[in-house]
Amino acid sequence: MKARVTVTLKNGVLDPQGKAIQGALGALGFSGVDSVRQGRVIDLDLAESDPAAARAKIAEMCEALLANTVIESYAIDIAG
Amino acid sequence: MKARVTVTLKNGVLDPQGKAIQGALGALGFSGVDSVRQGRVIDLDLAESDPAAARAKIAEMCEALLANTVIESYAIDIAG
Amino acid sequence: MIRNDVQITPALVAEHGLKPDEYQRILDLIGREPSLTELGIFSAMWNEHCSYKSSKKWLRTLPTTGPRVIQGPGENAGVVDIGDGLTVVFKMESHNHPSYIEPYQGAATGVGGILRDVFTMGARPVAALNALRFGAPDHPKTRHVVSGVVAGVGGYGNSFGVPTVGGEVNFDPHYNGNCLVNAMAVGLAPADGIFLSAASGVGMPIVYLGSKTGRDGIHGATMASAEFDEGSQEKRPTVQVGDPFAEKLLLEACLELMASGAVIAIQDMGAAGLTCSAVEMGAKGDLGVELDLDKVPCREEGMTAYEMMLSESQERMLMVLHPEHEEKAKAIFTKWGLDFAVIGYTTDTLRFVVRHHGDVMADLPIKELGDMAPEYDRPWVAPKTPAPVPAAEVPAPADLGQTILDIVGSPDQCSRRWVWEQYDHLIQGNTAIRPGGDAGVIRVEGTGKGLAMSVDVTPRYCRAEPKQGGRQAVAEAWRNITAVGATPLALTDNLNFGNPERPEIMGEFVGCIEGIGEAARALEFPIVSGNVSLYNETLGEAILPTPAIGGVGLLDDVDQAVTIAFKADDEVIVLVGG
Amino acid sequence: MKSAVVVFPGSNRERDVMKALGAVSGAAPVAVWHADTTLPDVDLVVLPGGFSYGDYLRSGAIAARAPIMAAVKAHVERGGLVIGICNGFQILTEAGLLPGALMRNAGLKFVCREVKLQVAATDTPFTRLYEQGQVLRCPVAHHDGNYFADADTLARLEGENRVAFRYAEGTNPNGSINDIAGILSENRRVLGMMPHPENLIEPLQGGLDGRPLFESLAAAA
Ligand SMILES: Nc1ncnc2c1ncn2[C@@H]1O[C@H](COP(=O)(O)OP(=O)(O)O)[C@@H](O)[C@H]1O
Repeated sequence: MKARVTVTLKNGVLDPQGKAIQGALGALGFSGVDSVRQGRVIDLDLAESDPAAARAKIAEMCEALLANTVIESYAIDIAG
Repeated sequence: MKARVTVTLKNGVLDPQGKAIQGALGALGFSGVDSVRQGRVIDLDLAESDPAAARAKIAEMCEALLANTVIESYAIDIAG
Repeated sequence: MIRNDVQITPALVAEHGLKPDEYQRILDLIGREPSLTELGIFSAMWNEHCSYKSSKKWLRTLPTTGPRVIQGPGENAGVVDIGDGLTVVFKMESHNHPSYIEPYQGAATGVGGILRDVFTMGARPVAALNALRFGAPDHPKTRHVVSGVVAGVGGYGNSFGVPTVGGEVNFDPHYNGNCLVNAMAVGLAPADGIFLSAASGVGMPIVYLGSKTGRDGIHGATMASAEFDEGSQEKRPTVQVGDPFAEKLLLEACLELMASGAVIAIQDMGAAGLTCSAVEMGAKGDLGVELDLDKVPCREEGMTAYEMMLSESQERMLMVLHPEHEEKAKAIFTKWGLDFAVIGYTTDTLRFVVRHHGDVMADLPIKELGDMAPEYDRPWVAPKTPAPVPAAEVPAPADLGQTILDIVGSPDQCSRRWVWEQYDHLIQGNTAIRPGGDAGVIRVEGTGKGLAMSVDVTPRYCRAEPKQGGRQAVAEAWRNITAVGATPLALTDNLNFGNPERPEIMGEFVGCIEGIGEAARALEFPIVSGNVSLYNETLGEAILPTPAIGGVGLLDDVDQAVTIAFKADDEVIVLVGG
Repeated sequence: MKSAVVVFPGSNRERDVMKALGAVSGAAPVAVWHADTTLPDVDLVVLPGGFSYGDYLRSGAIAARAPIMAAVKAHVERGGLVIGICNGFQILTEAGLLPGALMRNAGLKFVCREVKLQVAATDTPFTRLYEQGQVLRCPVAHHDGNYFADADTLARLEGENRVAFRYAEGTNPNGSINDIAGILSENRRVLGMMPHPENLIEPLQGGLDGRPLFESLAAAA
């Protein structure tokens, strides 16, 4: 079973990377970019085949390792 | 207009971070994780309001900066 | 939105860390009830961290002067003459609580803060050190804290471009719920190019420089902010995120601006950001300050005066500039891609006035904000000295070889290579003695001289007998510096203790200070800067008393620096000392 | 030899390499700002180490698109010499001036230590004063030094003898494919390398092994 975890910075947390990318896009002549925030995706392939069980397991992984819940939120998408 | 760019490593490109995450998940007692790949998301807020124009513009940004097409592929999602 | 006219309740006062009698002191001082913004300002100025209200009395007993000392405690960092028209500028600072909550960012911003303290004085940072204390190696949280803190220290210093040449790492269960991250930075500045924080001149522009202000680290008031913040779905994290890239730009821009002759006074925005820096610049210069918050560069929309005054966003500076240089100054900051905004002026009123959207949000007597902070002579009891264990009662080890292996394999004695290899210790090309020896040594560029530095303390000694522990920490720093061939110059300290309102903790503090003072006087090793971190406790369990000592010494000829490795076969090994 | 060192926001080893070039060649290099669009008349362009743009997005990605890079490309097309060290190597790959990519270290941690480097090609303006196969000491200090190239590119690099340095004696600090520490362009006039020869050129630094690289360059022009 394939799944994707998307980890993004919580609202209000400074995102130096996003800021730098926004600046670089401007310097390259792209106008009208009002905001840029950067996050991570983690694509997992699990042996588990039950979507609900997979989701629960991935949520545990997020809390334990994949996301830094002090400053990041995560979302889980199960493929198919 | 909000959009999300997802940048992932091309097939066959080694992913040290994914491998390390997989190892760490194993060490934490999560079994049945067959593969882990890590990528990036970039959330953009554009002044552009036409979805097709926004998509074309973002594709340009990906080619110019957001993805390193030597090793990475990208996907564009336009919100709403 | 946090409104400014909320009812000041005893609960709100307590939430701001102010005791009822402290609040009464505020009422007496200003003769009316403070606005919420004013309450926030008082809480920032009068908290332990800014006011040193529990420690001041004891800090005054330390020796802080010497023939080479140019600037002792009280500025962003201490300054010591090293000849050739040069000075060494250094300080140590803690970031303990933030590092436990978010190890990477907490440690990173700790390093960022201390680097800023040093370059605010006009110095280019040339070395960094760090003293780290973690819980028991087998405690479930330790691994996470250790790896995050070490990566964070490296992540910031490596990117900023300063070599990290020394430090220490210890493990003890007393730090299980409260790690210690003490970062030290050392810089070089020309003797005639030291910058201080006192403003001078009326009507001078006060300039905001660096990164934009967000709602980072608005502490004390987390409850208030959660309660009044209607728009947000998720609880706002108060964690500050470091941007070493912005800080590197800030360094280059500040040094360029200082060289241009435009700067009258400068202060970095550290804890309690805009409040502390603006009040200090005014109060030290016997001037009033007027700020217009509409001019403050903000990262987030709808920020209130309260939030702007208490934000701890990183990589920001406040300066007072010569008005005729304003354009030149602005051009330098624009070149480095940093924000530059005139946000206020000095006045002759001795008032601290803050306006937002045309309204006066705060109007307070500036001297009193700083000088009239409460000061406590907290009761203390000398801890009982444990009876010595007679040597005869300690069984001899059965197998000496195994004992040696046990010692070198123990968490506190094993190699620290895994730590300092994550730190760039070679950048700038002046590292003469790398980490792993007694003290790190760097060359003073442009001269043949060297600087030696080391951080030391043995907390279990301090717990057993605080005064001896304090003395020993100073003596160890002294020994490490002399062991590489340098003459000790001066030291900085980072006094980490538990809750000073407990007499036995206060007793540890007093004892350690006495010991430090005694040793520093005996060795003529003055204390030129430092930091106090109290309330390091979890669930009533205090950390070990940990007064980290950061020593700096001078080698007249850096090529004479001595390393610890044996150099050849058949050489005589001599044991010196008692 | 006339040289220029390009300074990007966040570069932090530009002074190290300027000192090394100055000390060895006797001529102080010129610093060139990333926002400039022209280079002075020089033989050698250096892209120094550091964290240009904080290494944000990808190491070297934003710097590779800076205004000065068009001039650097023109300099390469004219057959000029370019060396990119550490972040400079990352910038060269991001700019397409060298093939492949530098990924996060296999151990995921920043690593600063001394490694052994084997000189794999000496018929270059950068390495001519080393001996073929010679093993030298050299410090590394990076987070993203894990060189990767697809099989075809790798076969070409190896086939054309374009690997200049390899990590030797089991000291590969980052998981680089084929132990690659530095590679050359097709015309052998562009070198990208992760280690820092500029930090090992005088006794104070504990060795002189980095010196011949700068001496080779000084003699090349
Ligand atoms: N956090 C650290 N950062 C940098 N260097 C460190 C750190 N911890 C230890 N070191 C280095 O490792 C060496 C050994 O440390 P330590 O065992 O504390 O030494 P000592 O007990 O001799 O003072 C010292 O050179 C020290 O500078």
